[in-house]
Amino acid sequence: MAPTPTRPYAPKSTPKWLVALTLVVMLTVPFLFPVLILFATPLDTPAGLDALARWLGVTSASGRDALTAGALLVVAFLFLNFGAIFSGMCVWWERRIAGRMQSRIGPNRQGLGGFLVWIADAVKFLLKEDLVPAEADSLLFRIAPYFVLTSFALTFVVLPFGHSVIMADLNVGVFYITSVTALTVVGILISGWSSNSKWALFGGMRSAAQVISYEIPAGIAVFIPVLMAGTLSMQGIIRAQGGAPWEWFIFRNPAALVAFFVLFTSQLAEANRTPFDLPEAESELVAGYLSEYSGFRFALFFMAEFGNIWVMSALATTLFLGGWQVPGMPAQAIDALRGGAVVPPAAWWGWQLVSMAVFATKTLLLGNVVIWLRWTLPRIRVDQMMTLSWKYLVPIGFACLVFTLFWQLGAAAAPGLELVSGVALSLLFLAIVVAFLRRVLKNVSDVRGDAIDLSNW
Amino acid sequence: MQKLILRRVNAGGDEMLLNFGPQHPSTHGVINFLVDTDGEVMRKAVPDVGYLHRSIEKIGELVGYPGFMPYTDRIDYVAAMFANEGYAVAVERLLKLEVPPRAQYLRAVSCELCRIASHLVSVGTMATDIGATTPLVHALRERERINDLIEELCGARLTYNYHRIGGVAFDLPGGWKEKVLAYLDHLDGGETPSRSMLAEFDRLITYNEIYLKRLGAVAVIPREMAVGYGLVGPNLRGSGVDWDVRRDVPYGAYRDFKFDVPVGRGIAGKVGDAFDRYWVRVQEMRESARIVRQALEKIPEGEFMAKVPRRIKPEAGEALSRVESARGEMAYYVVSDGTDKAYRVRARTGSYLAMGIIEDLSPGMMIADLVALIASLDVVAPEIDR
Amino acid sequence: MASRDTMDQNMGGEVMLSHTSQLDKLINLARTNSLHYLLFGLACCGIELMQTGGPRADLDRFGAVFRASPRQSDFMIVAGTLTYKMAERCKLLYDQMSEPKYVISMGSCANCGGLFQLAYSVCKGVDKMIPVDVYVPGCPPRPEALTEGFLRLQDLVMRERWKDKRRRRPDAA
Amino acid sequence: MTPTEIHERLKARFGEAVGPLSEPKIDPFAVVKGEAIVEVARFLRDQPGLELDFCEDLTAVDWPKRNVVEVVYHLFSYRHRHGIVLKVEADRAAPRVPSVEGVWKAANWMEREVYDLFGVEFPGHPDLRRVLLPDDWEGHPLRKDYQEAGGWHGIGNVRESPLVELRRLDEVAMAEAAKNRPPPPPPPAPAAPAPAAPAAPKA
Repeated sequence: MAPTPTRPYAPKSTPKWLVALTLVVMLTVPFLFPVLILFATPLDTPAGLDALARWLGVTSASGRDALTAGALLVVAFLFLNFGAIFSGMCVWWERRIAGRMQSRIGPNRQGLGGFLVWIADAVKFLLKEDLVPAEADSLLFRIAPYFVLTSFALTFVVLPFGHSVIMADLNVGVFYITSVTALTVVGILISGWSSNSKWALFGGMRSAAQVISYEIPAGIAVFIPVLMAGTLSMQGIIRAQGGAPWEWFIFRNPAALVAFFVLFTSQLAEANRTPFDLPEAESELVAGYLSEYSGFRFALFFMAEFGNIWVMSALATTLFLGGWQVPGMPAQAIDALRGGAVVPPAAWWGWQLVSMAVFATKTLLLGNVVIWLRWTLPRIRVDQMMTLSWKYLVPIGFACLVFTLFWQLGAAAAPGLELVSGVALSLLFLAIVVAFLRRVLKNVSDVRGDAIDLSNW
Repeated sequence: MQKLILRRVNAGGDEMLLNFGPQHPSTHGVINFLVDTDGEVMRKAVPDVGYLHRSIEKIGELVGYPGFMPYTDRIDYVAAMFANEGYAVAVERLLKLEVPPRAQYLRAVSCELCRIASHLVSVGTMATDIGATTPLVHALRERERINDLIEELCGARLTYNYHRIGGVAFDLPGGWKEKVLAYLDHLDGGETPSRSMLAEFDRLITYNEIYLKRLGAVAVIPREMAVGYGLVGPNLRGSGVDWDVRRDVPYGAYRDFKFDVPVGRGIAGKVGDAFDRYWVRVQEMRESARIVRQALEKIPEGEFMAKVPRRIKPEAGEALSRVESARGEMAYYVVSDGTDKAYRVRARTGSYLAMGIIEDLSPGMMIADLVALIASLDVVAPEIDR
Repeated sequence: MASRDTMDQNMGGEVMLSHTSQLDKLINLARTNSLHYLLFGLACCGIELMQTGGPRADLDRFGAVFRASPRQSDFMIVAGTLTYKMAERCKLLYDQMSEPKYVISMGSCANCGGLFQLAYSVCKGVDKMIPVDVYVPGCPPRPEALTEGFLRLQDLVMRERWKDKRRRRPDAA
Repeated sequence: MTPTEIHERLKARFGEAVGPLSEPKIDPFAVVKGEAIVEVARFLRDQPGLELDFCEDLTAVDWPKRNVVEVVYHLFSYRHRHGIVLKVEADRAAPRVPSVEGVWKAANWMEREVYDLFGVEFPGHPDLRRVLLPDDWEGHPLRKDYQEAGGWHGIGNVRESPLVELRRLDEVAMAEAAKNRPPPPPPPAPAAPAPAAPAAPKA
């Protein structure tokens, strides 16, 4: 046998082709699907489909139906891929952030800054053996990931991306989203039960208790913006807000500020993120309901979990943080740019892009907070989790709801009320953020900088 | 074994037997707990140890007195310095050997550095078991620097083999003192305690609200129980017993140092809860830093190794040594029959007895609390199994 | 006795180095950069394993993160002394891992029993129970040594075909 | 109190059951009759002025020459900071020593360990079973006459020299190479390589 060649391990910079590849992926993939979604959404309206049918020369009713189905498929494909790619990149981003917070480096050998690590993970998971334990309930074990994935994918139907960029602006959008997210718990419960592992069972049970408990405060908190906007439609709720912070629901009503935190906490719990990661608590339940999953089924769970960061952040942005509202450009003004043509003018497209950017920025900032929390906080215990939900969040949510009812009456009587509250609360919030940043800077200087010490290495 | 336990815990109805370990992220090595649960609440957790029983006591009878020293490292790999010291002290008592003062100071310095390193791992893993991953990595980062220092002193990062019968293996390397002092300033801040890594650690995790809630009034070990079950070290002090071998039965150079012994005060709930044990460890790191500063300041010149015969052959007899290890009082019981091999070597370790308390403490606790209990007792698998 | 004879020959006992096509190379590139390891600290080496995952050595740089469940792990770092009492559990854990799977034996105890040749309760080498791909010597090995071992494993993964590492049906000879 | 004083009080209370204090070598000890050990233990723990509340160590030493297994108790008092060493001698063939688990809870696990490694029975112990070794382990390894069984459950306890395996691999590789080699040049003559070289591509 010839001596096996060994790689020289001397440190070297990333090869140029790899840098180029990373940059190409980095600059295209994250933007590819939002842009495709942007172009696809006008198609997904009856008028757009009519135009498409005319252009293709389809006249028969069945042909028209096929065209509708095809367009839906295309749009669904785009949204699902957006979710998958977002969760992939979120894994990378989270690992980098974790590295930074823990004085480590994080992945850095897979392309520039380790950016391609999520692709490597995805390919590997795809190729791993798909184990089904002999004692497991094979059918349920196999279908459980699809429940979770379906629930995750279905939320994208009503999640807005921009001014007109939404798959379907249902008039019961908020209601719809609360119902489909509840499907996750079915998948988790099935996976926990069917694995025939005690850890998985514990995870499944914890998850069921947790998600069902936190649906209630989340549901109540969601109804505060609904009350303020007077509609259940996601776009309607955003349109009832404005671009400037004092026009956002979160600051227009003191109860909404509280309700935002109630919703955010409940969303964390529903997405099984720290400090509510009890169902998959590593130090207690090994990997919880995921204990027996391997290969791509595990990856599906994983994808849904990280994709949920987007879903929860986008929901909170929509309901409380003004959604895609561009400061200084009212939604009606963008409507007016639309014109009657089938293909809207370039200015309209431009404002769509801007609104998408605004929405994505808010969502990603919130998603970052979720990631920070994960690497900062310890986990709470299962009884504390229940206590928090039933003894604190639910009563607080109800109080906010009642307060909002009276607030709305007051706001109707005194139109300046909301503006005063908005300005005051947003200034207060700004002050809190500034104080927080100063505290962080002081802490960093207290430990004489936070650079990674590699001197002796 | 499982059948046996099943019979003992009388399983039936809604109960479930859970095999917690031996490969489990939070059992700190290979320990198995047979947990009888009713939902999240435990009926009983029976520890099943021995997965790392490496026959060290038997080996002690087969190799000579100096030859056993490397094996003592493996009795407690997180704080190997103490295991070295305990054995060395026991054999020195058998030999009636006087250790030079410089060696005693070097032992104190190395042990206290090792205590900091060990407690860092302990508090870090505690945080990890409660669900916060970052504190452990920060603790490891600090531990790396202690490892560097100790490596410079004795050439090893983990299994030091630094103490020898009659002294220590190496003298201080040049410039080492300054490095240690610089590191200690970094660790506890020196004159400005708020500008230190320990203060940052406190800000990061110790006084975190969730953390206090998770550990406060959980796994409370009352004073009498702690004494009766033979808990030692931080576990005993966490229960409010003001006892430290270094201060109360001083050995080596510890007579010369001034330091406080932190005792659990029930900050987060009751005296003797998991948080007290954790808190005692955090405070002990500060005290250890104090001791190292004093020792480096006062270290006398002279020999670092006593005159020891090449073949160590104590006369027949027996001796017990007591040292305050990071995991509490560590006692070596060495019996000699006059030959150059020990007739019996016995290491009495804190973790082994700490495991004994779990079975009686566990009924009614939740699974998450069991994790907190194990972490707060700071057990290390080889110290249990030897 | 779980020796070479009784071990399932299809389960990665022998390392097969074979010609790899371009697609295999891409697949292997992905696999090498996403090797997740099973947290299996047995003894002293477990602490060094922790340190290797820690700030300085940081295995996460190579895309290796730890997993608590063997099902999701790609390789297992046997870090420390394997006793008889633990040996069967170790085999069980290995069997629970999903293919393709690898084993790094870390430290002298895992390699051959190391310091504990005189012990009555220590299994003299983890390869008596499970096939080992990379041996890392040292007692305990430093994080650098383990990192080197990991890079060797990456080399190994890079040079073999993923297809050959799939688990076959027991009847397909 | 010094060990001598404690011993005097013991002697006064129990008389013959407590043997003389050994001549003070390093740690003086007293040998106690096995039947009396529980009473002695309770007395030491509860008696005001003694209050040896900490069972620091409980272990055993095997003495085949004297045909006894000594169980050694190291006791200590946190309040009075004094201690004493007691020993109980048991017959090697069937060592039985009453359990002091009821006096010091700490004795529970230590007695289990002694049972496991020395085979000493402790009547009165609530849960006497092996602790460190597997349940089906044979023998008590810290006895001086313990013979290693040579492995456990079919796992051998010796490790063959790596050279043996390397040599085997070498032979396999050589056999493989011999098989793959083109048919050997007919006579091993010095001129043979020249005709053999063109034959290689054909094969």
